[in-house]
Amino acid sequence: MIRESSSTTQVKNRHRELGLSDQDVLNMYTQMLKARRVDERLWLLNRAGKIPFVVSCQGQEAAQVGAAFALNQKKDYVAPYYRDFGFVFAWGMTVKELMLNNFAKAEDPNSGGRQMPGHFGYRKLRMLSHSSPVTTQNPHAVGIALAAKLKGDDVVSFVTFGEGSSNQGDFHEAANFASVFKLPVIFLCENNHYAISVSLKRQLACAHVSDRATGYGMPGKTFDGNDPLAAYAAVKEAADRAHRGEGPTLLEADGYRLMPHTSDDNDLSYRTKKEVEDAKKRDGVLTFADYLRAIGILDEVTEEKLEEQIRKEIDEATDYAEHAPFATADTVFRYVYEDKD
Amino acid sequence: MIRESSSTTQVKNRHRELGLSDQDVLNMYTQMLKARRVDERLWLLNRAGKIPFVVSCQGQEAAQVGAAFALNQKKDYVAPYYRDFGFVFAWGMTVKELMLNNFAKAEDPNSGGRQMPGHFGYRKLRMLSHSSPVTTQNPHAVGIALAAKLKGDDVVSFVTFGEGSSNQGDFHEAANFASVFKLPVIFLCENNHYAISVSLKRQLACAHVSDRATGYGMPGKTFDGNDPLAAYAAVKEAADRAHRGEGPTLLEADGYRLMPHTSDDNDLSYRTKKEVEDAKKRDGVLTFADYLRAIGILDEVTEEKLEEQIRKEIDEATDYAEHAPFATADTVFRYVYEDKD
Amino acid sequence: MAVISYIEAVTQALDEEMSRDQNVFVMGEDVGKRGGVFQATKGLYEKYGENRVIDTPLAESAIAGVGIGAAMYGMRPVAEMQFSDFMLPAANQIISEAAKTRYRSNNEWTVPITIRAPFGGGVHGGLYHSQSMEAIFANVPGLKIVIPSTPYDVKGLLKASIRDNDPVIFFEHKRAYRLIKGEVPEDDYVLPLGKADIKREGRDVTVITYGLMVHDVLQAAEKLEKEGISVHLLDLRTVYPLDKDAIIEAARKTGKVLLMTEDNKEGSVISEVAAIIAENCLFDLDAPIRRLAAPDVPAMPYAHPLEQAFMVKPEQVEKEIRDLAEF
Amino acid sequence: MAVISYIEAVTQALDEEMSRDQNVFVMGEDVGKRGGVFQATKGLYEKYGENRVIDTPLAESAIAGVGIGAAMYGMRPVAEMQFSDFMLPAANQIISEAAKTRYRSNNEWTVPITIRAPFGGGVHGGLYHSQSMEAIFANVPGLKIVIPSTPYDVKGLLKASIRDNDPVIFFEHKRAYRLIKGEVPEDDYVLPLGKADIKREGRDVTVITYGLMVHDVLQAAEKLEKEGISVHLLDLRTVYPLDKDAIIEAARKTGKVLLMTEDNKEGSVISEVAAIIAENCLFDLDAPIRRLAAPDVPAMPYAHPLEQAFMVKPEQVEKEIRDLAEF
Ligand SMILES: Cc1ncc(C[n+]2csc(CCOP(=O)(O)OP(=O)(O)O)c2C)c(N)n1
Ligand SMILES: Cc1ncc(C[n+]2csc(CCOP(=O)(O)OP(=O)(O)O)c2C)c(N)n1
Ligand SMILES: [Mg+2]
Ligand SMILES: [Mg+2]
Repeated sequence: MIRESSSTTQVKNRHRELGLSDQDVLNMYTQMLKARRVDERLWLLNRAGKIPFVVSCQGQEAAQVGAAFALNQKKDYVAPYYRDFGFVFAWGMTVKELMLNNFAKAEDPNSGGRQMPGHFGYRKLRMLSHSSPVTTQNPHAVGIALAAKLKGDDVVSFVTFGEGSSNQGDFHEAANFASVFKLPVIFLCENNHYAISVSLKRQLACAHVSDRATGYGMPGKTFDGNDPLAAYAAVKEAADRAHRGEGPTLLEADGYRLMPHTSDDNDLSYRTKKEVEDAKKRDGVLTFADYLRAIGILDEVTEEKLEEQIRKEIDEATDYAEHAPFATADTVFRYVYEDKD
Repeated sequence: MIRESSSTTQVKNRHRELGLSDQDVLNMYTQMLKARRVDERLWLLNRAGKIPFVVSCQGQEAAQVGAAFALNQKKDYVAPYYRDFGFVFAWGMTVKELMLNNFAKAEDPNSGGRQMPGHFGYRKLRMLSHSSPVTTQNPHAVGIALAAKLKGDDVVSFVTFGEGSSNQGDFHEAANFASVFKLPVIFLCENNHYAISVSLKRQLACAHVSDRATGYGMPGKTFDGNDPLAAYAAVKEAADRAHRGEGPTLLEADGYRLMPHTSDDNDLSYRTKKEVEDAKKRDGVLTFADYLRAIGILDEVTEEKLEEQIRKEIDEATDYAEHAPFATADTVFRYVYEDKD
Repeated sequence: MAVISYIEAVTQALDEEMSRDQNVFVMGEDVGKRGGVFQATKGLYEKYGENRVIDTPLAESAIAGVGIGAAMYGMRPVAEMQFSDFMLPAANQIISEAAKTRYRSNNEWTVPITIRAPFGGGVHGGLYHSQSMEAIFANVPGLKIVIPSTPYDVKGLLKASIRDNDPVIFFEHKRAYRLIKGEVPEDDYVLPLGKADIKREGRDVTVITYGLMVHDVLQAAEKLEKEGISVHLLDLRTVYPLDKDAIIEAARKTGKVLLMTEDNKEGSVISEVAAIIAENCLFDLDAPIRRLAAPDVPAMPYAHPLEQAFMVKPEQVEKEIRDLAEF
Repeated sequence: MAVISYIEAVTQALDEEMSRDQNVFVMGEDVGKRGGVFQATKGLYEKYGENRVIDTPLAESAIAGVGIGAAMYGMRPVAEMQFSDFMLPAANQIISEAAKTRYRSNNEWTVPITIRAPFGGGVHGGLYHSQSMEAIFANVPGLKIVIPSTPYDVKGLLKASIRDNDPVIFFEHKRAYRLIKGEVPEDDYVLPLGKADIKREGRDVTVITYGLMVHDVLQAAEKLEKEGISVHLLDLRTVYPLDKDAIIEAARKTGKVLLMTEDNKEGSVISEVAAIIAENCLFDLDAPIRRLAAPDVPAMPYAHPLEQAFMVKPEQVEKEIRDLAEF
């Protein structure tokens, strides 16, 4: 147990006014840290030749975790995209499951090793199946919301995507559809300022992705992607609107991609080391830890315990996943259509 | 020749301040009236069983003609959509050519009878070839502008489409592309409040199509679609911006479709007669005539002469087109690829 | 049994499935108030209300994509594409998403959507209101493509498509809508997807086709019967995945095969039929396989003489069959 | 003559055409600064600048559609689709627009665009970075679809595609990029579109295929030669419209035909090849036509054993040829 933070702290307590307890924010931090450490491990595994491919979440954990905490984890439907490690952990996927996904083993709940890593999908958790062509998930999330509305279910449908992807026609058509029918959808754009090598300015000519909301007659809001509390507040407000039947919201987490696009990318061919170093100073995992420390929720002991616990979990998960079996060759023919027998 | 309007007129002279002479506005009116009368004739021909299909421009002539007058008819590239009779006449297509198009005869400069009526395209006039799937012309217009920019040609690329069509992904992708590269494109949405049977509110949740401009970082403006001078002013301003290298503009002509969607439609299954009658009171062809009369440019004699002249032109064009030959059956195989012989 | 038109069979199937299962709903452009531009959904808006007969914005990728999402939630959307020619903006949603969701999620998520689309020519529709689009989707595992020829098949196959737990593209021939009438039971029945149907037993020449052309062949067969030529006619009904066994059996039956499609010849569905026969019953053939199809030009033009020049004509059908019989 | 890789041949062709003709420019996702995710456009940004090597927003329909517009203006855009799997959002622009503009405008407007896209599997790309997309477009008159197998063909065919006055889809096998090397003249040459190429003369069995599989067959042929089986190999090179004459001639040559594709079997490009043979040279065949292709499941999964299970293996190639030879 951790003690409730004292009111004498120098730093303003920002989470209490959001209705979050100290334990809540520590849990948030735990998920963020877990995502970060898993990601770091994946790069090591890749360099060691143990997994062929990494797609990275680093720099986006804060927004992801803050968003997940603001939703109803028992009822809402979610369509996270390939960088959403923080989100899927906070949503209930285990480290072991994510490792199985990265090792592409049969037990991977996302696709049994059929899809590339990060292509999430977990029926039990009401997490839609994600594919590679970007932005196709947006209309799906709208369809979930439409169906829920038709059935009278009080469900929020949450979807994420990158800022480059917000240029796809499917973004536009989905947003418009959701708004015309006032559907309970939250569109969260994780703006990490790059779509592979192409920087924000070459992707969009507006100042913020959230500026696009006007064109759909829905509210749009940009928040600091390094601040999980800002994410929490924004998503909570959007969810409240959705529950009240007021329709969709377009949110934008203003963040940065700290690592190359994937393990196949060389990011220094299109951005400078300095730019990345500068962004690291704003890294949400660090700044949120600072906040928790300043407010007295995180101390060295807790931190060490946390790191230790996460390390152990990752070790075990990696070990398990590495030795778990692949799906057998004969299964390649299964599930094209419903198995009627 | 007509006399320049006297300064003693009751009504404010709105065209002079736009740099338009009395002759200019009379020319505008002539094109509008011509489009209207041709359209009316087409419905008669359809009812008489002489042509199988009509797509109608009625209610949209004012915006179309005003726009055409604001562009450089010697240099600019245009991609008008299927209702743009007013535009194509003002741009140089003859009534005879439009009749050949409606009778689908070999001499039709748009497609030699290959496409349905209203699928414009006229190389000589730098008018792009239009197809049936809506909104595909938008990226083409952007491509024209990109090419012109690459070649250093001072050309404006102008494209029109309906408000329903502004929900297609291609609208979004084209607008974004044009703005990122600051290309000289004018997007004119002819908002006639219906996409076949589906009314504006079921198509978009924002107040104006032009609200979408914000999301592309370009200016957006809605003008009265019944007022050719408003159209002229808006398109002129957009063209000036384009020439100055400031990029694209999204314009919206707020109008109304006075006739059914096409001759295959029954519009009273989704809107009331009263709604249509009310809209007719704002009909640009009538209100612009009122303006011209009030300001002393149009009198009964001129009007009669005009009508007579147009009627004659239509009669001759109809007669010619009706008796012109179809393309011969063997030509169906031609022009799939370049004829190399 | 009532005699109804092809399009009435569509409406009846939709109506019955909607009243049978609350999860079935209809969505598309102008399907509501207007009852569809062809009137295929006529009366459903009045009967089931705007929540189950949904007029959507003009955006096909959204229609497909939102339908897919709703299907993942457990609904059974029937999405109308106003003309099959206008499905292409939705190609990515149909091919990358609907078709692959079951497979990629290892059987966890499914997409029981039906996508209806009027196709085919001879209606003065010009290049973009006349096309056959089935070949574009007939190489996509995960999809089923159904093309009925008769009102009876329309009803039974559309109901089966809606109940199927995988995505089905259901192409309706727009010229058949009012032209083709037939007996249709008023009660509930389904026909199996994936099964071809022998529309006529015969001894001399096997014709394999689908859609409206089934009727062209039936007419030709009547005429040829009098000349002593007996035509065996297999209606594919599901053009993807094909009913291989039925094709092989039909080809073997007479040893002379004519394949027909309204689509452009090269790369059409009947190319695969030809390949199946060439692989499996080459030595049962007494004549080379013949294909009768539209020319490889984009689509039928609008002008009447050009439209006619594009389309396969009854005389051609007869001639091909006669030639084969005499081979 | 220099020996270069398949991808170097792509870059060289682009470079030469860009320096030859000011109207040629490159556009696509990450083609500029990054030189393309596969490095196919490496060095071009530095050499020709950002106006002729254009990094576009992430929007394939715009890439195709804007390219089409630029082509109508008189440019010769070379648009890259980052992976062929991601062309589908552009399907409408490619099929409804690029392919039909010349026809619908009665020869007035033309679209000399080249759309390049890496395709094919065996690269651990999973379902959506491994697909063969040619069949989807191989029923669309107005398009040409080119798939080269060697660096020599890459250069000659890509240059010809860029100069062609109609839209060409140019599929590059991504596993061939670095795997396949070959002699390529440094000077300017073009190879004809629409012409298949005999990659190996033989007497016993004809194999018809394209893309990377050409190399699988060449290897098998070497091996089989020692067993006394002589393989005749036709590389289609243009898979739409097909080179009918060459196909017929190759089939007649040995009377035993194996058709191969990496694509799902049903509805693939080789189905049409089979149909052409079945129509034109049935009585020249000494064995049924055989097809060796991927199974009809969506695409190859990511996990290594599943990817392997999906792909056609060298042993299968040998076995099929051997079986045919012994037939
Ligand atoms: C339709 C489509 N086109 C191209 C790609 C290749 N691709 C994968 S991720 C990516 C960039 C995505 O950028 P963004 O949307 O900003 O998301 P981020 O990766 O930055 O989180 C691209 C171009 C794809 N997956 N899908
Ligand atoms: C992609 C596509 N989907 C559907 C259609 C059928 N259709 C033709 S016009 C039209 C309505 C267009 O509405 P809007 O854009 O508002 O233009 P308007 O006809 O009102 O001028 C529809 C649905 C089409 N032509 N293209
Ligand atoms: Mg990004
Ligand atoms: Mg409209």
